[in-house]
Amino acid sequence: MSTAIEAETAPDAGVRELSYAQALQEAMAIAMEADSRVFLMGEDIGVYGGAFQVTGDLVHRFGEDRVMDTPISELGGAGVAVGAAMAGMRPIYEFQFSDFATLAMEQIVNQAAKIRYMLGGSVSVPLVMRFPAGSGTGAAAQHSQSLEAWLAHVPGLKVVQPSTPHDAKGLLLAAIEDPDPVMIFEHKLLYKMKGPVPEGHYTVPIGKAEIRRPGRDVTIVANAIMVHRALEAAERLAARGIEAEVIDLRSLRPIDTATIIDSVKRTSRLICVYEGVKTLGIGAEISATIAESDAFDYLDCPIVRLGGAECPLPYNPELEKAAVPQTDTIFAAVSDMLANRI
Amino acid sequence: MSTAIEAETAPDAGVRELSYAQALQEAMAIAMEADSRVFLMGEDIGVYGGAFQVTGDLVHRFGEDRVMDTPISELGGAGVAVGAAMAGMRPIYEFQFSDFATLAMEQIVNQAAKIRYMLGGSVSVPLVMRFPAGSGTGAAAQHSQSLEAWLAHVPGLKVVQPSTPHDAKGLLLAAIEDPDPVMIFEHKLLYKMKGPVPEGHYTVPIGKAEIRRPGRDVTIVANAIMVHRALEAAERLAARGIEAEVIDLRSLRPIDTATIIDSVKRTSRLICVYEGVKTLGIGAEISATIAESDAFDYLDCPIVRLGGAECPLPYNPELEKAAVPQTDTIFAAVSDMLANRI
Amino acid sequence: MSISGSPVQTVAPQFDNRPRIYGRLSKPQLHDALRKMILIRRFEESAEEAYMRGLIHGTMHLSIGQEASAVGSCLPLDDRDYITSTHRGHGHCIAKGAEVNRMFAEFFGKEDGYCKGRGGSMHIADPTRGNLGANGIVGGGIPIAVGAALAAKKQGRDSVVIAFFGDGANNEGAFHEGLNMASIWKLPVIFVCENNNYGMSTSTERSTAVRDVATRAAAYAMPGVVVDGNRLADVADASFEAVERARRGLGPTLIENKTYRIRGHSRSDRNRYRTKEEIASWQARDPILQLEAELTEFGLLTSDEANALRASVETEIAEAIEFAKTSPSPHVENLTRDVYSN
Amino acid sequence: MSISGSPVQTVAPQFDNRPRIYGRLSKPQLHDALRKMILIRRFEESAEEAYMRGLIHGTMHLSIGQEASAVGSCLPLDDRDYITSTHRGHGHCIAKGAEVNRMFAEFFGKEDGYCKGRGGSMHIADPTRGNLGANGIVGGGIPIAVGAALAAKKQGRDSVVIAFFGDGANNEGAFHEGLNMASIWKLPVIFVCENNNYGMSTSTERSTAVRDVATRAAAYAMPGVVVDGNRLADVADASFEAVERARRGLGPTLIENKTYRIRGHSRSDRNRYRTKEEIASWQARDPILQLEAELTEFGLLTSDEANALRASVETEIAEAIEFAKTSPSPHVENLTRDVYSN
Ligand SMILES: Cc1ncc(C[n+]2csc(CCOP(=O)(O)OP(=O)(O)O)c2C)c(N)n1
Ligand SMILES: Cc1ncc(C[n+]2csc(CCOP(=O)(O)OP(=O)(O)O)c2C)c(N)n1
Ligand SMILES: [Mg+2]
Ligand SMILES: [Mg+2]
Repeated sequence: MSTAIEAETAPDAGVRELSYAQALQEAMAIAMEADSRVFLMGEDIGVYGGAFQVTGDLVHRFGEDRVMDTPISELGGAGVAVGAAMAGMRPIYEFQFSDFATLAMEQIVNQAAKIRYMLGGSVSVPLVMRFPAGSGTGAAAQHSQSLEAWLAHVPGLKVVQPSTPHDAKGLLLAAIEDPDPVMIFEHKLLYKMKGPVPEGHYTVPIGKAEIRRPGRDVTIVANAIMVHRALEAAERLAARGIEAEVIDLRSLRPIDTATIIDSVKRTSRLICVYEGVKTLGIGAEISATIAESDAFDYLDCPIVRLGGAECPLPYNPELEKAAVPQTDTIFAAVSDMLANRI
Repeated sequence: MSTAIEAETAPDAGVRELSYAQALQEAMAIAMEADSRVFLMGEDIGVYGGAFQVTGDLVHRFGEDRVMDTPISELGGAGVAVGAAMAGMRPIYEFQFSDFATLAMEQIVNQAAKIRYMLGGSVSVPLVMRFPAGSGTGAAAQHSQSLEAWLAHVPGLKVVQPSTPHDAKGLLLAAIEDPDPVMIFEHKLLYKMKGPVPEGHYTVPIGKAEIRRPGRDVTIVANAIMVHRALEAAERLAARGIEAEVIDLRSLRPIDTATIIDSVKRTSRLICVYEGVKTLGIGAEISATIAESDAFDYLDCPIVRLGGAECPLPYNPELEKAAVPQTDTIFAAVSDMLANRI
Repeated sequence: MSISGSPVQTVAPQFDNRPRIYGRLSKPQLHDALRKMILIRRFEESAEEAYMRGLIHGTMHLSIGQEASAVGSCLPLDDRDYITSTHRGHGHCIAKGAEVNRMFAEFFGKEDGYCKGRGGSMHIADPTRGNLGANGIVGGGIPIAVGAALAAKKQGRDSVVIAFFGDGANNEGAFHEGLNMASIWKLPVIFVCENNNYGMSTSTERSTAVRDVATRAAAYAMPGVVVDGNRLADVADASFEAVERARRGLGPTLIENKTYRIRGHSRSDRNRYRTKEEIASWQARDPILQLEAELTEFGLLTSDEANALRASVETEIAEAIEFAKTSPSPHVENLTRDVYSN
Repeated sequence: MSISGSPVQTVAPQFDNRPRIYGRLSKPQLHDALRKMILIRRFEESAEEAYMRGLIHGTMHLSIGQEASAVGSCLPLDDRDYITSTHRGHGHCIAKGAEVNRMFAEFFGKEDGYCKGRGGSMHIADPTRGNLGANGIVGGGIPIAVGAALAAKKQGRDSVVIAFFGDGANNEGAFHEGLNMASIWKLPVIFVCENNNYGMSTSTERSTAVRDVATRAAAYAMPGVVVDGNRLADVADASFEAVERARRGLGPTLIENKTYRIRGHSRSDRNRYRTKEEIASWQARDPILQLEAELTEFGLLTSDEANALRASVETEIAEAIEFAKTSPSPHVENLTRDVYSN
């Protein structure tokens, strides 16, 4: 893997490397081997292997009954997953792009998220939905969104967003084993990123953030690909004598507020870096969480948010880059923040 | 009208009173009289008059061609509105409950919000969508949501949320005249609330908050029905010597940050009160906006958010009440905040 | 004629003019069906009364006049089978075996309710009897039913699923997507459209391009059947045939029960979209009175038996209301219980 | 035989075996149609080349093999008429009169592009010619087309709208909802399903319950027509008939053009779901070669004329690429321009 995370997360030096997509695939294979209730649904996840080759060859290993190509019917497909989960299965539903989840919000939000509560706890909806998200592929406004904040707003759902192959596998396995609906946001630009992934079964707990880099001067809370950019920026900041602590959010619902609060109490500065639209993106919640916590009294300066631009994602590659935080912008924002440090 | 707003907004003592629903209806009637491009679409908005009687008798006045009952097809209906807007009309689309917008997010977010940008500005989508929202009617989890934060997260949309009959009319007229898609969230419990409404045409500017009650001790930013609860709490707080400034947000996209920042600089304390789920609800954005602004340095204490509970809306009336901020909870939260005031 | 009480022995076939179903059902089964229809009627009338007396809040949708459709459709089902229901679901619920005491408790918002008071009329479910729930979203249950059928098939069980929905729901995308998937995967689902000629105020004629919803079966290569939905024998006959087809692995069927709702859509309906004469003409075809007359004509019911049935229903209702009244209310501290399993 | 250049005068009807359409179109019109098909082909081949050479980023969906469907369908249209298109929309765009220089400029992400470089291949539109845009959402354009038709009808214009979509899109709820509304409101829409037998990797057989998508017209009480989509004459004939029907106020038609995409779904397709033989068998039915042969056979095209057409296309393409290369790139400062009108 090309970033500083490697050193932190490698559980063992001799561990093999997998891509993020392969790690997800391995998680599904392990779960399907272990539990006959687990099956996959989605568009072109069979012989095509999925738009991003996450399911890859699984159809050859598990057959078409367990790796089911669906018609292009996102609302119905999501609803079928809900019904199957209620009747004892453990479906994993892949949206081809997270943008198409806009067609299925009814089933995700009105049904999957609410059924357990609305029915007084008499039934659960143990399903997983996978959302390839994010910009950077030149696919323009309808194929590049980061809508994770929408789902993190919805009680009844759990929402995770791994940034490394290791966590992709561990969080997906945790999601599959969770008795409630778990949404997993996968960043398209991470699919090919490689990193150490232990063999066999393990889980990464839902609801736990991870400090990817310790630092005393400022806390950077980032999610998905922004974790890597934040780490790159942190390396460059270190050369200037600024030690940034980088927290990988990992879970957006529930949020690991304890880890963030603790960090900010130590660093006294907070910057939230996220790709979703700035207004009401995940950084708004992180900022508000700190501003209402007892870490507030430790803050030395305003909480800065670097989020996505207030526009649809443009096609032109230069504009597309400018629309979301990059390593340079993170570096500059942190430098600015610390410029007046006493 | 039963609250303290009356005194502030009545533009003229002799002005007649209308209910919030009537005010909305009058706005539509004025726009339809003035502009043959304006027409209404929605489920049961014709002879039934709309689930909340907002369109009322308009079908008798303007005919079925301009007050169109649609089939129960929210995705298609929203898309028809988008297409009609692109081809020169000014549709106003009513969702029967805002919860059903979950079926239409594709057309709202991928199409209406993005078309202008995505097409390089070559066409606009001048439509209005109306969303009866909120809890308090015993309609349970699928008919009580406050999803305005989702849409306020989406560039390309404008989002407004009137709290008085006066603003309902003025904001709806502004929305209809706006060249871009405007979403108007209407709180169901407000529909029957009466208040002064000027005759004839006027608009309330989109993007402007309103100080409903001036105060020096704390800023309460509230939206929709929470404005009224905040005002009631403020009256009771005043009796205890606490002067709360109550800001009615009115527009959620764009947010009038200037008015809020200015207020917080004067009061040094901020509490955000909103009915949507606390996590990533509109209060998260307000809090984060202040925490990153130059008002940060004026803050005397953490920013408090009172939002909806982290659960689907329950049916039982006591639980339902407990799930969203009430006058008592606002009063208590502000009292707590000011308890340690020096 | 001597009729045994055993459910396997059927009525002797000496009446040639009797509908086919009489060759299949024993007298006790027929009495049970009649009793269930009366129970539904009296349940709803009593709920209506309780509502008017302020014992129930929110809204409710009564199926008075549609009892034959609910009971007849569910006759071929047992506890291994599933249903998904609608906002107008009391009949389906009782037909699938629910107890009216827990239903009333739910209406009263009590802990003994099927949803522990969290769901109310629109969300009653009983997963232990295969009732996956009423649904507040028109069409929302259709894909869920398909999912339950998929699960049953994957698990090698011979369960079938009935998806109830209204004529209005047949214009939702979920209908289209759900029926298509059930067909291509040959799933054991019976799609029962209860065509009461209106979706709220909008007549089928104004909402639906075809006169018979069953016509749409052709678009999914499945049988489509139009049934006199007010005649139990016809409803049951069609359902038995479809259920057998489904159990034999031959795939789904679309059944359209033509019926009528005698009450308004919900409590707030002013019946502006239909005439008194129309309502009266359907009242003359009351499904309960029709069934009673038919059973009497065929010598399967004496007036003493009929009176006994009615009396036992009255007792059951009275006891259920008492049970519900004395059931404990939820505690506000438990507001967020059951959002998640753990 | 002497053929006048006037577009009103048609080919003399002395060839009895000629398809009906030859009685309607002049030789110049036929030449123009052929030229457009060649232009589409060469445009896409050139775009493919540019993509491989790294001049274009993102992805693109080529319609090579489907040119007769685009051109033939649009033959009856003029600038008062609308189309909505798909992710595979280059052909529709050119058929509706777009200039390839601005199309290339869009592909290259330039300010002279149809979307000023913001949209790319998937969003090209030209509202001035009635092209309401390609669409990245499968089925997304269908309700928009219905809305444009509704607008035209309301405005008393005799415009018609063609909604292009693929076989895959016919399983989206938007298809169902859109066709139903167009039918009940008798709107001037022609729904053109380009059935190339696959939605990405999923064959129509595996995704769709009926063999012919046109069968589904029965569910909307509109005519459904199956057409040899690789034969311009047949496509045009069906389109003329449907367009006339629509202009006369008789409502919508569903046309299914059976065709085939020769290239992979997008750049990342490995063609695992179909055989080389299948592709070859359709290549043998190339719509351009077929039309050339047919025109030659009927004495309407000499080889000199054909060569001249091809040469002029080459010049147009070469000049367009040059234009696009030298067109200015967007400025990053203009990132959020055109999100809103004001
Ligand atoms: C998706 C959705 N849209 C609209 C509504 C509001 N609504 C509730 S019931 C109803 C009419 C449903 O008609 P139909 O399916 O025929 O059922 P019926 O009420 O006649 O039993 C409507 C519009 C809803 N609950 N869900
Ligand atoms: C709502 C939605 N779902 C899925 C996709 C991904 N996708 C793009 S094109 C495509 C196949 C579409 O098939 P079809 O409608 O037959 O058109 P074709 O590509 O064959 O021209 C898919 C699945 C999408 N863009 N939008
Ligand atoms: Mg109905
Ligand atoms: Mg196709």
